[in-house]
Order: sequence, then structure tokens, then C-alpha cells
Amino acid sequence: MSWVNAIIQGILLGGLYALFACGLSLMFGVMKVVNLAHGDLAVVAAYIGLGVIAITHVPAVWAFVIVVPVFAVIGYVLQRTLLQAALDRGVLTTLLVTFGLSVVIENGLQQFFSANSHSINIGSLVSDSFSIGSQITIAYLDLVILVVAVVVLLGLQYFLSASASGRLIRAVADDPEAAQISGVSYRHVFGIAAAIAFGTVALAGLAFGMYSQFDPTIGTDQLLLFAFEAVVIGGLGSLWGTLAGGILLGVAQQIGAQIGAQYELLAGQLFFLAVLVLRPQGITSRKETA
Amino acid sequence: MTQRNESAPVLDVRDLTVHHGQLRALHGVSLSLPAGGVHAIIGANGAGKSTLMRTIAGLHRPTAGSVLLDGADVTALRPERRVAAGIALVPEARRLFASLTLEENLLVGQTSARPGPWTLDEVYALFGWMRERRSQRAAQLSGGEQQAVAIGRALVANPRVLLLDELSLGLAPVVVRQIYDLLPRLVDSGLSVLLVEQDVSQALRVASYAHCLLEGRITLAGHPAELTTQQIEAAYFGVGVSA
Amino acid sequence: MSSLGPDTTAAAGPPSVPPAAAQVRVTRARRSTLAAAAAVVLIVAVLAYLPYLVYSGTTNLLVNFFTLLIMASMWNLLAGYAGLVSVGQQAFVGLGAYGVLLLASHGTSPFLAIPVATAACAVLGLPVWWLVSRLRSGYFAITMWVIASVCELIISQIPSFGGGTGTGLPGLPGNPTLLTADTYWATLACAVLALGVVYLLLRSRIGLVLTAVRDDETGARSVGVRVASTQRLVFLVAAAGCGVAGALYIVSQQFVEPTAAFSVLWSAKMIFITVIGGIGTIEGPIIGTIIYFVLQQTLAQYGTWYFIALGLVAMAIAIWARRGIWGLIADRFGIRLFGVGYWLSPAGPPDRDRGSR
Amino acid sequence: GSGLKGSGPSGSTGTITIGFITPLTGSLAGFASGDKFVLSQIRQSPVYKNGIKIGGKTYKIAINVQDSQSDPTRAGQVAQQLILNDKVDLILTTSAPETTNPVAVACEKFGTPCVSTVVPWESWYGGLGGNPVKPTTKFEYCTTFFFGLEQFLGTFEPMWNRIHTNKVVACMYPNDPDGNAFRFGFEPLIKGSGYTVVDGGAYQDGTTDYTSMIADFKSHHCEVYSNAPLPPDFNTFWKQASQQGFKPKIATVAKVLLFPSDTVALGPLVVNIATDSWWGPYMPNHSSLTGQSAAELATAYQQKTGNQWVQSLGSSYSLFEVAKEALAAVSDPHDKKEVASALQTVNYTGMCGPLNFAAGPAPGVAIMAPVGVQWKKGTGKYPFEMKVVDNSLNKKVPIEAPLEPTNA
Amino acid sequence: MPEPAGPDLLRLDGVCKSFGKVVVADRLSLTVGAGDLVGIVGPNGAGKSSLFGLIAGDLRPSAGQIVFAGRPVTRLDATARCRMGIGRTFQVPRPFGGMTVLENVLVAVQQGAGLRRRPSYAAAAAVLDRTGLLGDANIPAERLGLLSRKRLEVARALATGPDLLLLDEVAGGLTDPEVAELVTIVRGISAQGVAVVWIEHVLHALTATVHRLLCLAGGTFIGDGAPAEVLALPEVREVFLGTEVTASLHQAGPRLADGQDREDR
Ligand SMILES: Nc1ncnc2c1ncn2[C@@H]1O[C@H](COP(=O)(O)OP(=O)(O)OP(=O)(O)O)[C@@H](O)[C@H]1O
Ligand SMILES: Nc1ncnc2c1ncn2[C@@H]1O[C@H](COP(=O)(O)OP(=O)(O)OP(=O)(O)O)[C@@H](O)[C@H]1O
Ligand SMILES: [Mg+2]
Ligand SMILES: [Mg+2]
Repeated sequence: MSWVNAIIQGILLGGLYALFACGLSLMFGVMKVVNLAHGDLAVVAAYIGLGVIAITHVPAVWAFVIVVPVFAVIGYVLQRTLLQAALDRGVLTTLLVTFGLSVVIENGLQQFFSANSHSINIGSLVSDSFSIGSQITIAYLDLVILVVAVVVLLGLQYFLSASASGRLIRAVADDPEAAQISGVSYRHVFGIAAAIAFGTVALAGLAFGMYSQFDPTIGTDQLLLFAFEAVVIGGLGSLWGTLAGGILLGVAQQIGAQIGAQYELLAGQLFFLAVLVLRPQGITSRKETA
Repeated sequence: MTQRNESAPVLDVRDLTVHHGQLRALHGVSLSLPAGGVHAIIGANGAGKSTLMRTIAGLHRPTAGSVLLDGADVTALRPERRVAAGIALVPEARRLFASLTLEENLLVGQTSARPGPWTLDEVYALFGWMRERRSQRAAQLSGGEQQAVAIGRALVANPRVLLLDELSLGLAPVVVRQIYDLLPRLVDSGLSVLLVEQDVSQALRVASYAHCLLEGRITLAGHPAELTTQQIEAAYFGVGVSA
Repeated sequence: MSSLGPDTTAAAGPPSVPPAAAQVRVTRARRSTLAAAAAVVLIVAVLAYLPYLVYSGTTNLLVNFFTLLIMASMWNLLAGYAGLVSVGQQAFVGLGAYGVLLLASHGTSPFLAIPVATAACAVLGLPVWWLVSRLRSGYFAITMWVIASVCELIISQIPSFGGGTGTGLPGLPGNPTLLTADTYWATLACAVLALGVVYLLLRSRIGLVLTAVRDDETGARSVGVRVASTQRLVFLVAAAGCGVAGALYIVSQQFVEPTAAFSVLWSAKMIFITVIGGIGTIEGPIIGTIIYFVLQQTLAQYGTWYFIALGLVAMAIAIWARRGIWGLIADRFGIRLFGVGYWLSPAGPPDRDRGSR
Repeated sequence: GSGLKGSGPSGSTGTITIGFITPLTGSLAGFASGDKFVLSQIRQSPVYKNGIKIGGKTYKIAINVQDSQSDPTRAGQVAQQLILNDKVDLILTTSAPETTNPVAVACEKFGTPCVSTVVPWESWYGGLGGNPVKPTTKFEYCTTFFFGLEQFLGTFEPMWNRIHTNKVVACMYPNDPDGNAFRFGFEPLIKGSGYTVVDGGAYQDGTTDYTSMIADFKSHHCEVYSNAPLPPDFNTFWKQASQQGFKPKIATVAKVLLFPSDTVALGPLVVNIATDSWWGPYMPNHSSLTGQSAAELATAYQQKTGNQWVQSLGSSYSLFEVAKEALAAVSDPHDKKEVASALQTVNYTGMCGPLNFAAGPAPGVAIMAPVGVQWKKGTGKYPFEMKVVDNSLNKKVPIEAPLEPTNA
Repeated sequence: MPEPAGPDLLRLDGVCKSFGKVVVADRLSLTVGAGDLVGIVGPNGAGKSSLFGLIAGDLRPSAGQIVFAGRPVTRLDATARCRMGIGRTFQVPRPFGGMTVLENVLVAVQQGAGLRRRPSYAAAAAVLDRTGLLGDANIPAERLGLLSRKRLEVARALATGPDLLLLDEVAGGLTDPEVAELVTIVRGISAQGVAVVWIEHVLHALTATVHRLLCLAGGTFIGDGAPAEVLALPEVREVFLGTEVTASLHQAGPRLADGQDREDR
């Protein structure tokens, strides 16, 4: 029974990872921006959420109604300026630019908002849960995060593969210049893609702000690597793969934790390596010849 | 389609100078393409033909000179806006969207399409093999197949001016013939074509006018019938032929 | 250093070679390279004598400088030449450090342990390479990071290494003056060796092969390049190089702790230094390390503002000086200190240069 | 005779330079949040402002502040730099082993007197290579003042005893310097006092899910909870514990909830969690530099910065008191050996109460007397306040509120 | 069908390959003798380039065997096959963009042909000279135009010192004088005993050079023999030259304005 619980909790945890990885999957997997500032951006979203709640007194759970659009706009602007400039100069440049951005964000937050930790207060939802049998307890918060992750990731997958805008995003990712001569404004399209990615980053930041507490440095310290792993396990460019990757990673960690608390993270990492040994392209992508 | 004064050029290139970094690839090139015209640009390797085409399409910013479409200056327009205005380029080396399917490539080509006769169905009808391969990814198409898709992608934008860079490159004779046979009909539908072609005889056969480009300058221009082989060869190679 | 000299040869090929080819020469080094060779010898000599000239505060700083220089050069070799962008080189930094710790706790002198730990890192690089060799770009980068994390997690489970608490390094000389001088010489020697290896590697046939593989792997295979073994060689050299840096790190810190030894900050610093200095050039990491050090020494007291400045510098250079500071310098003055390229002369005035001057 | 220049002559100038290494930036910056304020207070005190009289000569005192950036590597590097480049006479360092341990190692190696604080003495002692179980090694240059596992137990156990429980303690200690010190030092002490220990395992810092550990605690029916985690990890754990229905009757936490911001982040779930307090406005202590009381220092901080007082104000303050005590006892402040041995015998009463470096559990260790506190709903400006509920170790501190079960 | 000039250099036996539903090689068999000069034509997408991939080792056949110089090479990778003497060009040039033209060729000389130092420099200069790239030697390959890139492809393949040279559409886009120049180069290569297999759509280049022409379509050779003979085969005319089908193609175009449509019929 405790194993069943471990797996269920792993799936729930995976929801958090997947949601956190969603924006990364779009930026890294589709737009080829290695976004090292991803975690920090999520933290910024959480700070904005905090500010929005303090000023408008909206219920915390509804903060996303304001934060997500705000962040989407930030994403659009950032893409049209900094990130596009980096992307035009190659993938390695995005690595350095987003690294610089990460450092600036972390220290800017610390300078202006101190190193203090915060959390997004969601009242009793934070401790509410329901039980299945005597052993398995499921927290509403975790469940909500998982559901949001599933809806967002599958929705985006559908958007990318079936909608006209999604097609344009993929086209631009393939060859921006060719997109231009096909009548596509690639800066705008990528701006939109970044806006979507940042919207999901905002969701992830708010979710994490409710799930735990955040401070200026936590974005890179804790979740960034897990998010990258989820994206890679799932295969670059596949959002439902990222969802599966996040969940598998969560389950692997929980199975490790079931053996011993010291193996929780190790189990996740070893699982990741095992996946890449068996499927170097991630679990969902087709094998390709260059 | 609105009636136009036949003598008014649809595309007017005036004194175009383009640099690649320090290298001046075009020196004050001027040409005008009348509605319904098929102009060929011929010239040796590195003469600047592709640079001219790409500049007209908006991919290079000229250091001097201007590009006019229907008398309106489009020099400042971005490439995607030029597509909407009616300039479509089939680039050298095809440049398909490798991870998109054949059909998706064509659909992307419709993004800024003007109203006009060319639809996906028409393109499929033109290239018989395409319809059943439409969900194949572009990266997996053969070179010739890719060229055809690139042409299709430009056609569905229903341009007024079609720029074809190295049209026949890599195509089997059957396809080349098919595409060249198509040209007059494209022209009939109101399109004007600017064509870069290494195969001079082929180019001169279809063109109503030819410009010869040498080291970034137009050295010879005229109706194909009026140009002699010697003239062309002289213009083509100038003095500096590599041994 | 004899190979630094001009290495020119007339293309007196087989008899069938047409006259045009017979008149051309392929040159390896240009004049600035010769001057550089002399300068390098002089600089190394002065540096080696430094402990007799300056107080240990300076040499101690230089230890950090050279350690970073080694790491950045290795990352540059890996990413700039072999196209393998890794964010997990800290795996080898940590393994190098813990290698020294392991040997020292069994009675070996830490200084003697440095080469052994370095070799061990190269050996450990083999299974790691087996794991990552099939991966490219993003997959490779992230997997390396995960491997570093695995190393950290495993090491921090080992009680004799101090677990997650960390531990001091036993067996160092008690005299601080001697200790700093020895550490300095060891670091200097390793740095000279590491840069020398990188230079010779790039000057050898491997150098061309690496660039070819980076530019087009399929193309490289088709001209007979053994892609896998070349990349493996470079990967192992970089593993050893980062290992030696880690070994020097523990000797100079005299203390090691898993989170610090396997910190992703190492990779961040390597990337920062290399890209700022100019990736894909031997000079780049040197310039980059100098810039990084100057920034750190002058601005670190400003706390968060220092980091904000660092981040902005990284972004600005990445965007406005793609080829790094060295790229700017080299373009401006047309110099090249370490000549690894080939030059055909007289190449005849190529047609395509027309109008360029 | 080797001709090596070495570190050069130590300054024989009229200025004493004190290095102060603290994590001003990075993940541990919360610990150092009061340090800038403390420095401003210190610099205004007569000794630090006007200089100190030693052997008839007045020396000015310069303080060189360095940021460890919460990075052990950086901490070690700035320590070496302070010693070798800036020729400091003495190094003070604070806030968690990640900063204090590499600094102490460098000081011991390069022979520079060093005082640390806000690190359990066992972590510090072990980090220098000593064995805290048999603390016979005497470090020549390094000293520390704080407290240890015995004092943690001395603070926590009376609180446990006052709540009726089944005496089963859930222990959550990560695999890091503090966590390991608790695992190897604290658990035996708990067992020794008649409690049963359930160890949740040496999890890694930064773990994001604790449900299996919680399930373990639940299945052992633990009613007492003890830990030494990083703040965000505790936040996650405690929220999950409440979701999963793990509700220990008494929770006594170490290392977290020292700072008000963490309590706000946890929200109402923080009420009645107990922790240790080594300093606070309720301490009947006075500055040995100015005579300012603990309450006055806390009030001044709140007025100056608008933030709620933090415990590290007192400990950082005392670092400079200790430095002054040692310097006043030597004949040459630039003689590092002399300063170091003076440090080993400092015995004074100041902002952190009486500190005696000669009488500690190990050489060079001075022990403070913490009290047990619980977080209660605030009555004034701040949402939660720390209230003294148990003064077993320090009877001079008045009880402010009744001890209540964490989960009734 | 002309007999191979020498002993078999390359032999394909029942080689099969398909990509999903697309069959590019259906039990293909082929022999090429040392010093042969063979041309391959075929419609776009017939599998010509894929055939080169199979021979050079970039693609693995699903069945069948490939023998080169008397040794089975089916299991060897591209590197090993190159070092055994198979040199190839790519239809879409793949230069090493960050290196100069000289360095591009040097890699091939040093790795493919195994020469070192001075001999390798000499050989590289000779190859550059032969392919007319001497003037561009110090230019980074990424700055080359398409045609120079194609020349570089030939130069690089030649530099590996092959016994068998696979040329994939190297004349595409060349002017007539340039084609003539290329034909001379290829003839010269062949004269030195190197077997050449040349895929080309520019027929006059091919017919002027090769002794034997193959036409590939639908994964099999539908023609094999002297160029003129092969080009006269009705199947070849139909799928490759398109002479018979031209008329029907006119109907395949899009229906434009009504009036024009009628005119066309
Ligand atoms: N992006 C670029 N950067 C630098 N130089 C360039 C660039 N593109 C083209 N050139 C140079 O500009 C000149 C003209 O090139 P262009 O491609 O326009 O010639 P072309 O006539 O199309 O040649 P080809 O027949 O080979 O396609 C050449 O010398 C080429 O090397
Ligand atoms: N990696 C691949 N995956 C799937 N299909 C492929 C792949 N490579 C080639 N194909 C398909 O195999 C067929 C043959 O391709 P190939 O490139 O060999 O044709 P080709 O004869 O060289 O044509 P062309 O004359 O146009 O160059 C094409 O239909 C192509 O779409
Ligand atoms: Mg061109
Ligand atoms: Mg082909």
C-alpha cells in the first residue's frame, strides 16, 4: 500500500515538475532558447503575484488572472528585445544572455525585496486534503496543480501541432529567414510563443509559491534542473512528452524515497540517465536521421 | 484584377547597392520588370544574383537605392510585409521548414497571402505526387521534391512578382520542363517573374528580357533574340575568369 | 616549444601537380605567433619566479586565477572546438578534488595526489563519455549537469569523505609561506601544461578534425574523420583538465564540501569567462579570466550590485561582441597569438575580395 | 632562508584591521539581514569609533566586510584574501557552516585569529577536523561562541516533557553539515533522555516532496517533531505534513523559523511551533561596548529598517565585543599568536550574556544559554511574534507566554 | 551493355532500403569496375542520393550486401569506408563553415588519405588547384557561394584519395563553360584510375563524360547501358525526360481565370 501511495504522490509531484517545465519546454524544446533564467522568472512571477494580492486583495487562487497576462506581456517584450537579439546570434549566446538575466534577476530581487522568503497564502487550501482508504491522502493543492499541468500541457501540445499559430511557431523555429519570405513576421510569432511560455512560467511560479516558499535565489537552486530533465526525458519539442517526463521523474523520485530518503533525488537522476541510455531522443520523439 | 498601364513597371529596382560587411556585392543595379514580364538574370558564380533577389525580397538592407512595387517604395518594408504586398521568393537551396510536413509548409506560405488563384489544391494538382505525400516531413523529401514544394509555397502567397533563384537546380528534366512550361501560364494570370538561372539557354528561351550581372554590375541587358552569344559571353565573364 | 616556429613548406607534390600549385606554400604560423612564443616563455619564467618577488597575497590570488583559467580553457576546448556544450563540467572538478582527498587521507602528499587524481578523472571520463557520446546539443548539456548531480549525491553519501558536511584536506605542509608557494607552483605548472596541451592538440591534426566535426558531423565522417574517437579524446582531455582544476581547488582551499565542489557555478564561471573572452580561440579564455578577475577584485565589495553588473556585462558582450573581447581585439589589430590555422600563400587575389578595400 | 617572500610583514601600523565575513548575498542572505545595521551600531561605539588603547598606544580599528555570497568556495577565498592581501589581524564570521567552516579552515592554516558564531559548535568543530564526541583537539587560532546539541536538548526537552506525548520523536535531518551534526550528535542525546527516535533519513537539501517521510512518521505515531532543515524545505514539509495529517503534538525546530520572514511565509501553520532563541529583546543583556540593552538594540533595528528584529543581531554584535575583549588583553594587536591565545581565554558579559571561552565543552568554545520560544499570533505590527515559553537554561529571561501544544 | 573495364571495385547485391512507405532501393544490384565512369539519372526522389548514402555508409540497408575492393563493407561506418577509398560529395553541400577552404581540404587529405604535414599540404594545394579553388583557399567556407561550395565538395572528396568517387549533382547550376571545365576535371580523375559514379540532372554534362548510364526509378534500375541507348528507352523518357507526358502536364496546372483555362485546352 505504501508503494501505491508513493506512486500516487509521485504523479502529483510530477504535476508540479511538468507545470514548471512547460515554459521551458516551449522555449528550450521549440524555440531553441536555453533559458537558464527560467527558474528566476518563475520566482519573479511569484513576487508579482504577491504584489498583486497585496494591492488588489483578490483571493490568492485568482491571482493568476492578473499575473499570467502581465507575464505574457513581459515575455513578449523580453523576446522582442533581449532574447531575440540573443537568438539571432546563436544558441550559445542565449545560454550566456539568460545566465546573465538570471544573475541580474536574483540579485535585483535581493537588492529591492531583501533575501526574505515569502509564500502565497491560500488559506486552508494549503492543508486541505482527502483520503482514499486509510493510507492514501491526496492534497487538493497538489491535485489542482496536476490538473492544471495536464490541461495546460496537453492544450499547448494541441495548439502547437494543430493550430495555425502553432504551425507558424514551429516554422519560425526551423528557419526564421524562410519564414519571413513566406510572409511570417518571425519576431512577432516568437514574441507570441514567448508570451505563451511566460504565461505558463507565471502559472508555475504561482503554483510553487503556494506549494512551498520562495526567495530570490530559489528558482535556480531547486527546480531548474528537474524542469530541464522533464523536458529532455519527454523529448525536445514535445509538450505531452514533457508532461510524461515530469510525472515519470516525480514517480522515480518517490520510489527512491520509499527506499530511503537519501535516495529520493538520486533515484530521479538515475532514472533520467537510464532513459537517455535507452532512448537518446527522449521517450516521445521519433528516431531521426539528420 | 485591376487594369494596369502595361508600360508601368510592376517592379522597379533603382540604383541598388548592397554590401556584405566590407564586400560590395551590388553596385547601383537598376532594372524594371513590367507586368507580365519574365526577366532572366544571368551571371557567373558569385556575380551577386542571389544578393539581388534577396534584397528585392527584403532579406538584405541596401546601402543605397530603392525597390518599388507598383510605384510604391517598399525599400523600408520587412520581408513579410513585402510578401503581403506581392513579392514572393523561391530561395536558393529551397529553405523549407524541415520539421513541418509538406502540407504545413504550404500552409505557412499562405500566412500573408493575397487573394488569387493559387490554393493548396491547385498546387497539388500541379505536382501530381504531392497530395499523397502531404503529411511527409519536408526534411525527408528529395532535393527535387523540395524544390517543387518551395515553388508551391511561394505560389500560394499569390504574389504579383515571383522571384525564382536557381529554379532548375537539382530538378530532373521532366520537372524542369514542367515548370518552364508553367511559366507562361503564371504570367498570363498576372504574375511577373524574375528568374535567376545558370542554364543560360534555358533562361533565354523563356525570358522576355535578360540582364547579365558581372561582379555586382549589370553589364548587358536586352531581349534575348537581340543578344549574340559573343555579347553574352563577354558580359558573363568580363575579364576575370578563374583559370 | 620548437613547434612554434614557422612551419612552411613548398607544395612540391607529386610530379602531376600543375605549376600553379607548385608555387604556393602552406604556412602555419605568422609573425605575431613567433613573438607570442617568446613572450610566453618570458612570462612563464617571470611567473615561476614570482614567489621570490611578491608576497603570498598575490600568488594566492593567482592560484585562483590559474585554476579558473584551466577550467575555462577546457570548456573552450570542449564547446568552442568540439561543439560539445556542457553545463556539467563541475562533475570532474568535484571528482578531482575528492580524488586528492581520497589519496591524501591514505597518506599520499596532496601535491603528489594531483597528477593521480587528474589521471583518475580521465579514466572516469570514459564511462561518462559512453553515456553521453550519443547525445547532442541540449541533451548533452543537461545530461552532463545530471551526471554532476549524481556524482554529488553519491559522494555526499560516503561518510569517510565527510558526507554532506565536508571535510578538511590532511597532509599539507604546516608552514603557510611554503604552502602558498608550493600551491602556486603546482597551479602554475598545471596551467602551463593544460594550455600547452590545448595548444598542441589544436595545432595537431586533431585541431582541424575537431572544427570539422563541430561544423558538420556527417560531412566529417564522409572525409574519413573518426568522429567518435576524436570527440572522446577531447572529452577525456577536458575531463582531466577540469579534474586537475578541482585537485588544485581542494589544495588551495584545504577544505571540500560536496555542494561547493560539484556546484553548477563552476560551469557558469567557465561559460562566462570563455564567452566573454571569445569562444573558439585559445586567447579567449585568457582574456576572459583576466576580465572576470578584474571585475571580481574591483566590484565584489558592492554585493548584489556586483552581480547585477556581472550579469549585465555578460548580456552586453554576448549580444554586442559575439566573438568576445578577444574577437574585438583580433579584428581591430589583426593579431593572432597562438597560430593554429593554416595559410596558403600566395593565395592570389581572390575575385570575391573585389571592392572590399 | 628559502628566499620566498611569504605573506610579508604583518602590519605594524597604528590601525587594527578586522575582517568580517558574512553571507550578504545568496541563499543564506537572510541570516545576514541585520549585519549592516549591526555594523553601523558597532562603528558608532566608542572603541570602534575612537580607537582602542593597547600598551599605551591608541590603535584605530578598521572593519573590512566581505560577502561570502553563501558559497563555501567564495568564503574560503575571501578569507585567504583578507589574510594574505589585506593583512587583517583578526577575522569574524557568522551564519551557518557554509560560511564559517571554510573561513575557519583558512584561518587555522594561515595563522590568523578567528571568531565564529551562529553555527552549532559541533558543526564548526567537526568542520575543522576535530571530533566533537571527544573534543580534545585544541585549535590554535579558531574560536567560536554559540551553543551545541546539549543546549538544543536542554531547551527542547523541557518543552516536550510539559506536553503529554508518547515520547516518540520524528527527526528530519538533511545530509548537510548541520543536519549531520544533529543526526550523529542529537539523536543519541534524545534516546538518552528516554525518547524514541524515528529518523526520516538523510535527505538532500532541496528535496521537493516529503510524503514518504511523513508516511513513515505517521506509521510510527510520532508525537514529537524535531528538525534542522533549510527554510524552504521546512516550509514544503510542514505544509505537506498538515495535508497528510501528520500533526505532532509538539514541534521544536532548529535552524528554521529563526527569522520572521519565514514565519510569514508559512502563515497560520506556524503558530505554536517552538524553537530556540539565543537572543531577543527579552534577554536581560547589555552591550559591553555601549551599555545599550538588548531591547534597545532590537527597537533601534525596527525603527531604522522597519523590519522585525532578528536573532542574529545579537550574535553578530557580540562578535565585535569578543574582538574588543581579546584585543584589550594583548600587548601587540598585530601579534596573531598573542591575539589568538587571548581569544581562547575571553570571559566577559555582553550583548549575548556571559561568554566564557575557557570553560566550554571544547577548547575555544563559549556557550550561550538559549531559551525556548514559540511563535504566536502577533498583537502589533507584525503578524507573528516570538514569545518565550520556557527558560530552563536561562532563568533570567522572563516567561512571556504559556507553552501550548503545536497541534492540539 | 559494356563490360566493366577491370575487376569489380564495388558490388551491390540485393540491397533494400525504404523510408516508411517510400522504397528507395528494392533488391538493387550493381557492379562498378575500377576506373569505370558511370552516370546515374532518375526522377527526383528516386533514391539516387540514398543509393550514395548506402554505398558511402551514411545509410544502412535493410537487406543485401555491399562489397568494396573485395571486402564486405555493409557493416562498416562512413569513416571506415572513406578510408578504404570511397569518396563522396553531398547534393546539398556540407562545408565546414568555420574553416577556410584550404583547411576543409586539409582535413580530408589528412584523415581520408592519411597524409601528414608537408605531403598533406602539397596534396591539398594540388587538389585546390585542380578544382579551381586556389584563389579562395584562405576564405572561410561559409562565405562561399553555392557553386564554389559544390567545387569544394568535389575537392574534399577528391582529397580523400578515393578509388571510387561518388559525385552527387555537382554540375547543377553551372554555366556551360563551367560544366565543360568540370567534365575535364572528372575525365582527368577517371584517367588516373579512379572509378567515378556521377548523379546528374544536367544531361549534357553526363553524356559527354560517362561510358555507362543507369536510370534509377522506383527503387530499381530501369535502364543500364550506353548513355544514348538508355536515354532512348521509353520508360526512361517517360519518368525522367518527360517527353511523352508533357502534353498531359498542361492540364495539370491550376484552373486560372476561366477564359485562360479554355485557351489552354
Ligand atoms: N552573407 C554573406 N556574407 C558575406 N558575403 C556574402 C554573403 N552572401 C554572399 N556573399 C558574397 O557576395 C557575393 C555575391 O554573392 P551571391 O550569392 O549574390 O552570388 P550569386 O550570383 O548568387 O552566385 P551563385 O551563382 O554562386 O549563387 C559573393 O562574392 C559572395 O561570396
Ligand atoms: N531520412 C529520410 N527519411 C525518410 N525519407 C527519406 C529520407 N531520406 C530520403 N527520403 C525519401 O527517399 C526518397 C529518395 O530520396 P533521395 O534523396 O535519395 O532522392 P534522389 O533520387 O536523390 O532525388 P533528387 O534527384 O531530387 O535528389 C525521397 O522520396 C525522399 O523523400
Ligand atoms: Mg546564388
Ligand atoms: Mg539526390
